[in-house]
Amino acid sequence: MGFLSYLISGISLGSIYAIIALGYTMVYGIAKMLNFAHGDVIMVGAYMSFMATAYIGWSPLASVVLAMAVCTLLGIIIERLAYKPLRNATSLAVLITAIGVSYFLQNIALLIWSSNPKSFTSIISLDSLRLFDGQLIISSVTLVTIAACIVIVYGLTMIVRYSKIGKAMRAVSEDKEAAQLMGIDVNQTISVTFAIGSGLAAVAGVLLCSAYPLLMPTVGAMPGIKAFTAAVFGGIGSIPGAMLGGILLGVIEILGKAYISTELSDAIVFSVLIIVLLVRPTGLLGKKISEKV
Amino acid sequence: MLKVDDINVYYGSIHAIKGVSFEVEQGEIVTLIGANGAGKSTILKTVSGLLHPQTGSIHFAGQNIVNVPPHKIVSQGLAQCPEGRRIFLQMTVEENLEMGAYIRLRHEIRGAIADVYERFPRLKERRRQQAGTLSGGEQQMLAMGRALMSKPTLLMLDEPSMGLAPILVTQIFEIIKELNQAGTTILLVEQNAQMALSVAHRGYVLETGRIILTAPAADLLNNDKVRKAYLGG
Amino acid sequence: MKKILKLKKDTRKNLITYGMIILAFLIVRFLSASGNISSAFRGQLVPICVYIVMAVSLNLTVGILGELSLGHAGFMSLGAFTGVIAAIILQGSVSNPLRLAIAMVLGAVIAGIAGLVVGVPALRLRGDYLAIVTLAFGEIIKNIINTLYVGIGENGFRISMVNAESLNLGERGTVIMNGPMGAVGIPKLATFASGFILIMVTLFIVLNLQNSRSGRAIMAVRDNRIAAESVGISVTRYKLMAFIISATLAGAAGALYALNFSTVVARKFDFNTSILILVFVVLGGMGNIRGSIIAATVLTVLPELLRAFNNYRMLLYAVILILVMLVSNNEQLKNMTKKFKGFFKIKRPSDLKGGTARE
Amino acid sequence: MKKHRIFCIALTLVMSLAVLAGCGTSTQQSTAIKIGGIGPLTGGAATYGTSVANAAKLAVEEINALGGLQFELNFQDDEHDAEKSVNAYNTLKDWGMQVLCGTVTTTPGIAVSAEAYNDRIFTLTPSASSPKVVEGKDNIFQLCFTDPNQGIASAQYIADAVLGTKIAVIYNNADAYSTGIYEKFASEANDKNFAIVSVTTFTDDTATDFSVQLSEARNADADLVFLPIYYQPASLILTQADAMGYTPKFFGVDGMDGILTMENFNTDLAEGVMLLTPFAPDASDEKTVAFVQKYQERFGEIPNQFAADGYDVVYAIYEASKKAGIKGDMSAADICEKLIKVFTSSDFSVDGLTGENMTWSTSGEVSKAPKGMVIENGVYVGMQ
Amino acid sequence: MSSRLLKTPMVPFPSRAIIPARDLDKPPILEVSRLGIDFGGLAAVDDFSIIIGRTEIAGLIGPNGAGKTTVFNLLTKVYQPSSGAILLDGKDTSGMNTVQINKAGIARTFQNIRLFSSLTVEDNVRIGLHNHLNSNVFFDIFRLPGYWKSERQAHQMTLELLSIFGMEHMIHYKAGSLPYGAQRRLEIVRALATKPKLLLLDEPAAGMNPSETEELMRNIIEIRDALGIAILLIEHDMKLVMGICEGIAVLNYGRIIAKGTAEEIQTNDEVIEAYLGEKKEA
Repeated sequence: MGFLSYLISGISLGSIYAIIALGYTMVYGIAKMLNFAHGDVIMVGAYMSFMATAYIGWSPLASVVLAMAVCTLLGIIIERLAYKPLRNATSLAVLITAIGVSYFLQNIALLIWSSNPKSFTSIISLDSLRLFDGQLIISSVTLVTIAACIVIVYGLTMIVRYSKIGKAMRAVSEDKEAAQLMGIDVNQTISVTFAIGSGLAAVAGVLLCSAYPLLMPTVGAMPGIKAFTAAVFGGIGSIPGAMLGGILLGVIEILGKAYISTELSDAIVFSVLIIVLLVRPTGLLGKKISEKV
Repeated sequence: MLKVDDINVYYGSIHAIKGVSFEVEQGEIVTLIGANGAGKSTILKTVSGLLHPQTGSIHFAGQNIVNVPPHKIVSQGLAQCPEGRRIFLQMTVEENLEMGAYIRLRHEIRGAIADVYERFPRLKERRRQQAGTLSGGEQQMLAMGRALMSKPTLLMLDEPSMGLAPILVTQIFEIIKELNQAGTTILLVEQNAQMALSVAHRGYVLETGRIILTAPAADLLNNDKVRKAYLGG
Repeated sequence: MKKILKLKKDTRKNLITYGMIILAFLIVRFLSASGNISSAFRGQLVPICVYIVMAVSLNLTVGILGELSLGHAGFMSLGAFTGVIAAIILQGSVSNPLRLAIAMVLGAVIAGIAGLVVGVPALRLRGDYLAIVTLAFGEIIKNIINTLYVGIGENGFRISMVNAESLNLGERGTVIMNGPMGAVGIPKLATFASGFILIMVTLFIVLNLQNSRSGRAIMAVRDNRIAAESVGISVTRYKLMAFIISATLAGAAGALYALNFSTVVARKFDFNTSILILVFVVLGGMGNIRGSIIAATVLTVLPELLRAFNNYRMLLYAVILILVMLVSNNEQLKNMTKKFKGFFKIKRPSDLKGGTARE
Repeated sequence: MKKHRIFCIALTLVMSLAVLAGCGTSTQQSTAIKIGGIGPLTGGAATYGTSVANAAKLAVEEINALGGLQFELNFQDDEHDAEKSVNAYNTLKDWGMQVLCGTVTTTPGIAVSAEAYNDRIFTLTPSASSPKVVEGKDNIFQLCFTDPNQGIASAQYIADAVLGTKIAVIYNNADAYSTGIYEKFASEANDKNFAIVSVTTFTDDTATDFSVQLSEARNADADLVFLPIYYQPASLILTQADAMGYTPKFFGVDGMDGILTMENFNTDLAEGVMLLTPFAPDASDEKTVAFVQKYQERFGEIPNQFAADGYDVVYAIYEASKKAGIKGDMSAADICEKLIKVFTSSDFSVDGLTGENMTWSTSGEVSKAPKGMVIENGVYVGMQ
Repeated sequence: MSSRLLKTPMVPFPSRAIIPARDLDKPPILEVSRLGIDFGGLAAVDDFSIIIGRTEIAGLIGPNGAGKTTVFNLLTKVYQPSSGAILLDGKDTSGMNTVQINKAGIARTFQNIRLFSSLTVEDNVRIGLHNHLNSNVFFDIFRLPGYWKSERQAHQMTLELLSIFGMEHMIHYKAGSLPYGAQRRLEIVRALATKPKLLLLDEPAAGMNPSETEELMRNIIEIRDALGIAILLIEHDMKLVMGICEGIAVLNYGRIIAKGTAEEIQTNDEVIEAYLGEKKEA
């Protein structure tokens, strides 16, 4: 039973990583940039939801909508102001700018919400699921998180595969210039991608803080890095890859803690990552890069 | 129909296009010929809005399109089939065509696709295939078909013969002629000057960013200087 | 004299770089001797030297070899703790400068070996995948050092992963590394002069390497891997060479860093420090050694100068970072500042030549 | 090339500014005693530094309002990093600091105290609790308990009150404070009437999911979980234990203080949690009530233990300065010797928020009684 | 040679008749037999056999996508062949990688130019000389005499090589900033710097105007004559191919459909059908 409950904890944590990783992966796929500020958008989303429920007294669902709206807008603004002017710059220049944006968001959050941690009230207030005579308890947050992850991955896959904007995203991700010649507004498409990624970040933030109810300006930093790792693990640019990578990372983290060592859990996670990348150099579901000679 | 007036284009500090002017009339095939690096592709990219001229104006159907973003220029009826085909290799043939009609309404797309399939039956056979698996000639057909999807009044073709075997080159130029006869105005950029001049009505000769010569295509074919420099005669 | 003027452009550029460092050293020395220097600046001299070496060595990997590394601080960490262990073990047996030198050399060697161990598998990967492996390496190092207890006592040199007591050092033993508490009681051996020497050695190695057969091979691998192979250059060998030299220098810098503070913890050398150094490299210009030196100096001093702004300090730092990136990388903004820059700029034909290399 | 030039100009500017910053200081002598403060105001540990800085500011304002001895406070950020902390220290030295209140956290504290020892600047740290901070440095004093002392006291308390027989420990193995308490607690436990049945750890990077640690504790049948950690991860542990239906006793140390005042925290979760803390914001003594009220008015938050420490540090320096007859125009070294003498004299004691009759040994450690508290109905109640 | 035989290449080694007479008494530089590779089940090159003489200039032509560049990649081991054997100067090359192949004597250029574009012309050539310079990383870093000697040597050789195309004056230019034609020529110089026995040129005339192409043809013959090496080239410009190639192989769908001299190829029905599209005069 212990194993099962660890596995479920792992999947739950992994689902959150997966939702964050989706944001990384989508933005990477289209703009070929690592948006290191993504983790901090999560933090903003969580604060928004917190403010709406704790200060204004909104319903949890409404607070999620608000968080998504704010983060979507934030994503678009960040993209327009900080990344768009660097469309033709090297990817490293954009990476450094993203790190600047990350510092900026963290420090502005520090000024607005102070460094004092806040306890986040879970937006999910359903009862836990008790199985096997209460030996296995699965909290409602876990269930909702896993469900949300599945729904989001399914939805995104459908959007990218069949919708007009999704096809435009794929076209832009393959060849920006050719896409423009088709009449696709590349800037708008990238903005939409950022908007979707940031909206997802808000969901991830709310779920993260519902499961682990501690809210600080730095709350997004570590999950951000882990999710970035997960995205690469699964094969960056691939939507199912992000989901797989995220969930595996969560599961390895929890099982590593449970069966090997709590002290070395990070070392275990990152070692597995290195080994996997050595065997599959482009991640689990990453496309093989074939260089044309 | 298209009137380019004294444009200057820079790549960073390099003066790539130096005061180029030319015109394309309704129903014509006009070709720009010149050696590699003469600035042919740069001109097309400037017309379609991918590059911006420092000075000069470009009028299409009476409207100045300098500084209009490329995706808006497409919706005015100006399509470009870029150099190197640039099809979306990871999308299917049909999806590629749909992208070509991105600015059209949903119900218009079906008809447009049918038209393209009619012209290029090979594409219909391979509609579900990933574009990356097509052969070079098929990819060029797809690229042209995709450009036609937006129902352009002016079609710009950038090196359609590039990298194709002679037999396919002939086929492609046949299609260009057909398209023109069906009413599409064509601006053609080619290195294969012989072929280009054999289908075009008029031609401009470019050298290092300048137009040095303009005449009806037949005259250019017989021009000694042109023959020597570009036709290997 | 004539000969110097006729030197090749690269050589002239390198001499300017050396000259700049020597001049800066002399000026600071002079000001310091005449008491015209603030404590805040004096206290930063060694860290500045360390960050310069870190930036120059990372530039070897990122700029000259062209591989993104997000774990450079991991090598610094290994060098730091190795250096501390060496310095404490040698306490009393050799003179301080020698002790510092040995600590730095040992730190460099261990970091270099780690560079080899990480490099052999990692360098098979490309781009972002290599980056994530280096990031992972840095995190693993941090995690392991946090659980490491090292000491020297009556049973000699002992290592444990349980706790300090299990080292069984006896009454007069010294715990050198105490798990998450890191190393404490480090002798402060680092001096500005030693930092200066380390920079000069680093420059000597990196600049000489850059303008040589081996260095050209490394740059060839960066510019075009397939072409490099086609002319008979072993990609793995030169990638590894650059990576190991880079790690080695970072190790020496780490030892110098650790021996400047009385305590050092593994947490210091985390992802954020790696990123910080990467920022120096990118801002200074990829492959541009002098740029790295200047960027490392400016960005190390900048947060301290912003202290006057109190709570807005780090916010301003972030804004400055973003703005600098935008201004230096955006075509339009560049053009806007062109006139201003033209004021200082002497046109050189070489700039024009380089102009067409446009991606 | 172009980038170069900008940088060259910037470098010159920076250099001259940095150098100029050195001139002009130390010429001006005001009569107020310059107290420097160092702690994290940004980054992950910002909450501790901010609390100390706020409370110290409050204390200085109060003291200055009394007339008499005047203080001037300059609090600098160190981002919980030794290097930045030494930078902050040097900046304060340039400013003319005469007494140091700091640093707030341990690792920077060790680095800075070594500097302050060399420079002979009297230092009283509010909360850097490792014995390494004061060890071998006669002019460095602590206002908080040392970590080993907390470990010993916790073991003693649990044993004496027979709070549990099977103890599980969850601690932060990337944190000096947490590890320090745990190690002493573990070695103390050997000859006590309880057994440590499960020891698990986490780091700041993995401080999200505690299901494994809690499951192990439960599987080992632990009836008490000892948490020598700060209240932020503790709040997560309490929440997750509740979700899994695991209800042992929880025993914390002074880092646990703050859990009740954490914004929006469901205090039901902390019901029955025991902790050793020198300070409780809802204590009813006059001093605490006044302090909490003022602090809340001024900063909009309920002060935690760190704030109380910061407040006490300033008052301790104030009391000692009065006693030693210190004036603002004395040199830092003179002040240092005088304050050492007062602090280590047998007749000097301070009544503060964090303890009555605080006295200091020559080693720099404070002597005060820890208060055992238990949370009942959302408030601290003395544990007896 | 009958066309029937060409269509069904049953013979592992083609007739030696296409090797120029002057090379007949020497062992051939390259013998390739039944070389093949498939990408995901699709045979990109199949049953490819060819012999090239010591000082021969040979051509490989065929429609786009026929697998010409793939043959180059197989010869230089960018791809490992899934079948067949390559003998270079009589030595089996199986198990060699790209680097070893180059050291063994094959150098190449690329269809899409692959220069070290951020480096100078001189550096590009010096990198080509890499394996012929006697220095190592210690000499380099500590500037020991070995370094100075090898640098002097490199400079001298670089100038000599660049003089083939009269490019000495461009020595300090950035390779990426050169005009297109000069880039192609620099790539050839760089390949020559590795002192190959066999030089592979992938579309050397692409992007050149007719007069440039004519000059290139002269240069290629000069190189062959001066260095006594063999050259195998891929080219679409029939004038160049027919003009200088002594033996020509035509590839279609990964298979050789014809081999022979220029005249033989131009009159081969299958070639005309697959490739030329119409009968052309030389």
